[in-house]
Amino acid sequence: MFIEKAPVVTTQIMNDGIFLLKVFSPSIASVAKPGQFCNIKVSGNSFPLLRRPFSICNVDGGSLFFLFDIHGEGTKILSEKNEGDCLEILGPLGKGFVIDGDYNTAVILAGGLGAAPFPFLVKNLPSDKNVVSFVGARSKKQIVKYGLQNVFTATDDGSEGFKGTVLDLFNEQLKKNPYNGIRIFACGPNAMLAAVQKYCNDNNYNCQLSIESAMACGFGICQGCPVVSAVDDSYLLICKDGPVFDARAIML
Amino acid sequence: MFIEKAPVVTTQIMNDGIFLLKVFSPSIASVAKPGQFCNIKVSGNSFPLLRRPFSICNVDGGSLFFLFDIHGEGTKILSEKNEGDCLEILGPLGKGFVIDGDYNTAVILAGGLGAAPFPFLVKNLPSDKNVVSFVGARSKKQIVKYGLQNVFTATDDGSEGFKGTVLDLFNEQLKKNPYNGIRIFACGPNAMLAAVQKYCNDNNYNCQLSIESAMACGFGICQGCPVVSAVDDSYLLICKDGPVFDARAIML
Amino acid sequence: MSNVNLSVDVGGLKLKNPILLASGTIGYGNEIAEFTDLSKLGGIVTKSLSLKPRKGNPPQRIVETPSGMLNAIGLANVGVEAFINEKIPFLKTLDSALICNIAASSIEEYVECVKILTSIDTIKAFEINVSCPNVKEGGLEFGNNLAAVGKITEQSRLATDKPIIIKLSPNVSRISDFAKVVKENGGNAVSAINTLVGTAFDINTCKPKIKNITGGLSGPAIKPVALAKVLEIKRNVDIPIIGIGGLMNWQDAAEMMIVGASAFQLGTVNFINPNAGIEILNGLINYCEQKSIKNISELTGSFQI
Amino acid sequence: MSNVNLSVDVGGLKLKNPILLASGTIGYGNEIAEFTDLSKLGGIVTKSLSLKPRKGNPPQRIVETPSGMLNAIGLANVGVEAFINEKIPFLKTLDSALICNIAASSIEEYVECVKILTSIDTIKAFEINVSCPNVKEGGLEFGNNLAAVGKITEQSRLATDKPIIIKLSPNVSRISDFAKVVKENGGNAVSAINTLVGTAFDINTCKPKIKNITGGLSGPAIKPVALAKVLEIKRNVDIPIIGIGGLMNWQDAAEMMIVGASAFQLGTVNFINPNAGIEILNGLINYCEQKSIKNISELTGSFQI
Ligand SMILES: Cc1cc2nc3c(=O)[nH]c(=O)nc-3n(C[C@H](O)[C@H](O)[C@H](O)COP(=O)(O)OP(=O)(O)OC[C@H]3O[C@@H](n4cnc5c(N)ncnc54)[C@H](O)[C@@H]3O)c2cc1C
Ligand SMILES: Cc1cc2nc3c(=O)[nH]c(=O)nc-3n(C[C@H](O)[C@H](O)[C@H](O)COP(=O)(O)OP(=O)(O)OC[C@H]3O[C@@H](n4cnc5c(N)ncnc54)[C@H](O)[C@@H]3O)c2cc1C
Ligand SMILES: Cc1cc2nc3c(=O)[nH]c(=O)nc-3n(C[C@H](O)[C@H](O)[C@H](O)COP(=O)(O)O)c2cc1C
Ligand SMILES: Cc1cc2nc3c(=O)[nH]c(=O)nc-3n(C[C@H](O)[C@H](O)[C@H](O)COP(=O)(O)O)c2cc1C
Ligand code: FES
Ligand code: FES
Repeated sequence: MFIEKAPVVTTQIMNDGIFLLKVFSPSIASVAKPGQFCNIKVSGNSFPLLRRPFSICNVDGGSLFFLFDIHGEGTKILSEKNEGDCLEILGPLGKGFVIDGDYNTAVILAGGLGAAPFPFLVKNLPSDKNVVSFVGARSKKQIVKYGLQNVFTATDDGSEGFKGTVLDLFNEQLKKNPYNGIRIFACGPNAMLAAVQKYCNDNNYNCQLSIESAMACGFGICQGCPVVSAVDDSYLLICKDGPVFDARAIML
Repeated sequence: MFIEKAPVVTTQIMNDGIFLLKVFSPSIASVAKPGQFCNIKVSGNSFPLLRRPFSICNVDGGSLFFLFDIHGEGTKILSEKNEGDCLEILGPLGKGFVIDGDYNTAVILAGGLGAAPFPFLVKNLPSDKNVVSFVGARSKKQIVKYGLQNVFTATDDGSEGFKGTVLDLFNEQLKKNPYNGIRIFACGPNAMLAAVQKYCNDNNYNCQLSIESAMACGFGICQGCPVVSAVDDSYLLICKDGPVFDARAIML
Repeated sequence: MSNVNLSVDVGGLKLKNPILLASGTIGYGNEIAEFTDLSKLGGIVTKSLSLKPRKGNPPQRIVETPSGMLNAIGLANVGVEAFINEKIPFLKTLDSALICNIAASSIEEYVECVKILTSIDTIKAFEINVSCPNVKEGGLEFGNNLAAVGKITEQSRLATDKPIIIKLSPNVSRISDFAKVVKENGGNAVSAINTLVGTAFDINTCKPKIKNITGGLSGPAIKPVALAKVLEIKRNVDIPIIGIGGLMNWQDAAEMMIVGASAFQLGTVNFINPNAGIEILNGLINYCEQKSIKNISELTGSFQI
Repeated sequence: MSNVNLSVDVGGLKLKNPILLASGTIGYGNEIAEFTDLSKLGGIVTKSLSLKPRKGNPPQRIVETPSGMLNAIGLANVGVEAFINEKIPFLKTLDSALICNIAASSIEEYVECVKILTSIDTIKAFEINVSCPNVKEGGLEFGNNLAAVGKITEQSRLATDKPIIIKLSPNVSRISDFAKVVKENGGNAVSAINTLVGTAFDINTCKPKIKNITGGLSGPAIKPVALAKVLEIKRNVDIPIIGIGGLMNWQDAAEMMIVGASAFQLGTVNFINPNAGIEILNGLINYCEQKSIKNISELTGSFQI
């Protein structure tokens, strides 16, 4: 884990107010694993006060990529960064995806900006795995396919691909094409993840969920980010024990 | 008085971290008078919370100029503005210099950034007045002569012009050249203004002082900017009754 | 016109909308009127008045702090007589409720101010400031003393037919105890909160940044505290509340009403955006329309716990 | 090496420098040790311990506010036994003073915790948290009650030979009255301040943003309040003070010492810059050298009023 002053390389506008930020952060890049995140100080002063957590979207040499949209003041400031501006990045944080093991097909389920951690995952999957990606969003404009493979899309309003949720789309697709040896990797809004969790547990699919919550520190010192353990009467910390959890380990 | 969203036209670096900001603010520009100031929101968010007051340095058509150096967070943010960035400007505020009346020579005494209000004053002085300017600073690098006429310089370290204060310099100069019908216009640090005030009152010179203080509103509603009246047992408000005062009206 | 009914009733004080400008942050209304149409607002609360004029504290009176500011103005005001003669004529021309804030150093002075001012028709209610942290003799001591607050409420209640609003100090353990005393003694409403006691020092000179040593903290920094105090009163005492503290935009104002405020006051924001009141009014109308709220008063205490 | 003497004595607790990390903001030290060298600091204060483990409050536990944050962690902690077995081994390896913070729901529980822990050599002092606003049974009620604070001080004083520091609540009218009670009952020092009670609501759902409804406000927003509380204690009671609240950089730390703190704690800043302690140490050394201050303790209470 490092605190690294990272100059912005590029800020690229993807569709509809979605940004892909590339920063030069070689120490973090050299040790990052798919599914981990960084906690970023978006300004040089105390506004906003706290860092903002973002999934490591991709790594290219000494550079890190982050994919985000404008949510509030912090992401607004981030979206206005120019080449050469410096960000203070703390990372890599948390436990990432488990990518080894006994499965053939990596199924990616991404809701909205939940697509963020997957380019780096795809890049790092063992070469013997197949990848199929299901990406959902409110409408066509919010669909992000950056860095994904074999993409099927779903939109709430039907403006692109399947009309409905990513989970429904996946279910449909599964009927046509019973992928074998599935491991599901999911990231997106809480409601979606809860549905995916239930679906996977009911159907006995191996499933890893990347979840979010408000965070102050990002590395286990504030206890601000609890999630209920499914195993015993305790809380796990999303920043330290996650953000990626086995679907059977937590209660959403 | 207006609240005007003003785009930045240029930010010019003068010597040693001193900036000249030009913004397009036609409503304010059309009614501004020399010695007045504006209260500027330097960011689009709540950091810093309060506006920052700056003298109107010059007016050119619909544009306003401000001259400033980096003092704290607010002026730092201001110095980083690029062409097209918008500032929210409240002004023109306060009472400016009295430029009419019975005098022949306008003597300008400027200490450091106290030079700020004078380019606009010089431009607006009745054409029958002579101008002579005395500009002082810590050293050569902080001397600003922008928009001034007949400039004599003084520095604390002697790196440019006279070694000493502007007041000493003026006094020296006066011996060589007894200007007739003097009105003094002074702006600078409090200690300098107090010295100028005493000097002028002792020598019976007509003198106008532009003074500063912390301000919250800039237009008379917070009562945060008092200065002791020399006339009765009361406080005057620097933002509303000033910032320019006759040297006999206030106690510094 | 909006079809949201914006009017509210705060303990008998009828306001055309819940937006008030706070005492000490708009003087007597004339200067801010250059930037905003005061007649569109529910009302304005004038700078704390005392019987005789007060010069106020020597400079420096204010200093900025993270997301806030400290002030120690020292209740500088023109006094009751000059207020009537010089300030009322302008205030009379406004089409919004005039609330007169009073700060005194004795119970007798509070009563006398109210008695004199109650004859002025333009004044629609009194806000009794028992909580100014910046004057030595009175203010803070009263505001932290339940018996004193009860007495002031009772006595000023007797001195006028107009609504009596008591402005409470946040610098106490349980503000709801004070609200209860106000209710028991016939007060019509409470305002909460006044500023928090704070200070700042210059590390080069080791001197306080404001001459009075301590000052009152206001602005967005105190919003979470103000919300908690209003919520505490709302959950414990049945009295109308005017919410104050750190409100900068319509979202903040809606939040303040949700935790229990019947109306609210804008303070520090006036210095930064003197037209904030009207922007907040428009924002709230739109918010009510989006949420299909017919009467803005439905927002008051609509929290879901 | 610097020629400034950085060591301070806080009511018998010897620290190699006045920089402490605050309870609840560094867990038990292990995670933050990845980012900073804890052994360079004066000491660390561990997360409030109770006799038995506590799960803490359900999410959401934190929310950001202007220049601050609200938290209602609910004193989640491993309990005294696991602390001794699992946390002390790491803490033992550090070359800085270990202060153990204790939060309990009864006087007996406070005493029992102290009695058990006092045998651990590594622990150099106890900080008794009578002021946590986020647990129902204990905390706040104790912290607002002079007699209870006196009793807790007296009883825990009897249970150990090590310095007893009482961590005071800012949510009271006169914090110096509490400091006085601590002194009278044999407490060695006070820490001030814990968090201010605050809240925040979601204007779409009308629900509180933190599950516990209210939380504790920390961060730069509260710095002016913390400074005023420390100054109040310093001017009224002769007891060493550990200053806490909103300190972000060495300037803030110097200011806190000037108003009266013998040592100070860093809380929220650790989340943003886990190396802040060391940066502040360096800043203070430089400041002392500039001002020709030989002993950093000369800063304590060096205000000029
Ligand atoms: C592990 C993790 C990875 C993330 N990865 C990405 C990503 O790759 N791309 C992306 O666009 N977003 C991601 N997010 C969400 C992102 O952090 C928020 O959108 C961002 O903090 C919003 O900041 P803001 O100032 O713009 O919004 P504001 O609404 O102004 O402020 C956000 C504040 O709300 C709090 N908060 C409350 N709920 C949440 C929540 N569910 N998630 C985050 N903060 C919350 C934060 O602590 C912060 O203080 C991630 C969040 C986490 C926890
Ligand atoms: C009428 C007037 C005209 C001015 N004209 C100019 C000008 O033309 N050029 C220029 O460079 N500067 C000018 N100043 C000073 C300028 O306003 C400050 O330098 C500026 O506010 C610093 O802001 P900051 O955030 O960078 O500094 P910070 O130190 O971070 O913050 C400044 C804060 O300190 C307060 N403060 C305390 N004392 C003073 C004081 N004497 N003056 C201003 N603020 C104070 C302010 O209220 C503000 O909140 C003027 C001030 C006034 C009152
Ligand atoms: C500069 C200033 C002067 C104030 N003067 C008074 C006053 O005279 N009487 C009073 O009751 N409150 C006074 N207040 C307190 C405000 O009315 C209000 O209660 C407080 O500022 C909190 O609201 P805010 O955060 O919106 O500013 C003053 C506040 C400020 C900032
Ligand atoms: C997330 C969080 C958890 C805290 N937990 C505790 C605690 O367990 N015990 C305690 O005495 N104080 C606790 N505090 C209070 C801090 O120790 C400190 O008094 C307070 O945050 C003010 O300092 P700051 O503004 O530097 O954060 C906690 C503060 C935060 C932000
Ligand atoms: S964010 Fe601080 S412990 Fe997880
Ligand atoms: S700055 Fe507000 S009255 Fe002068």
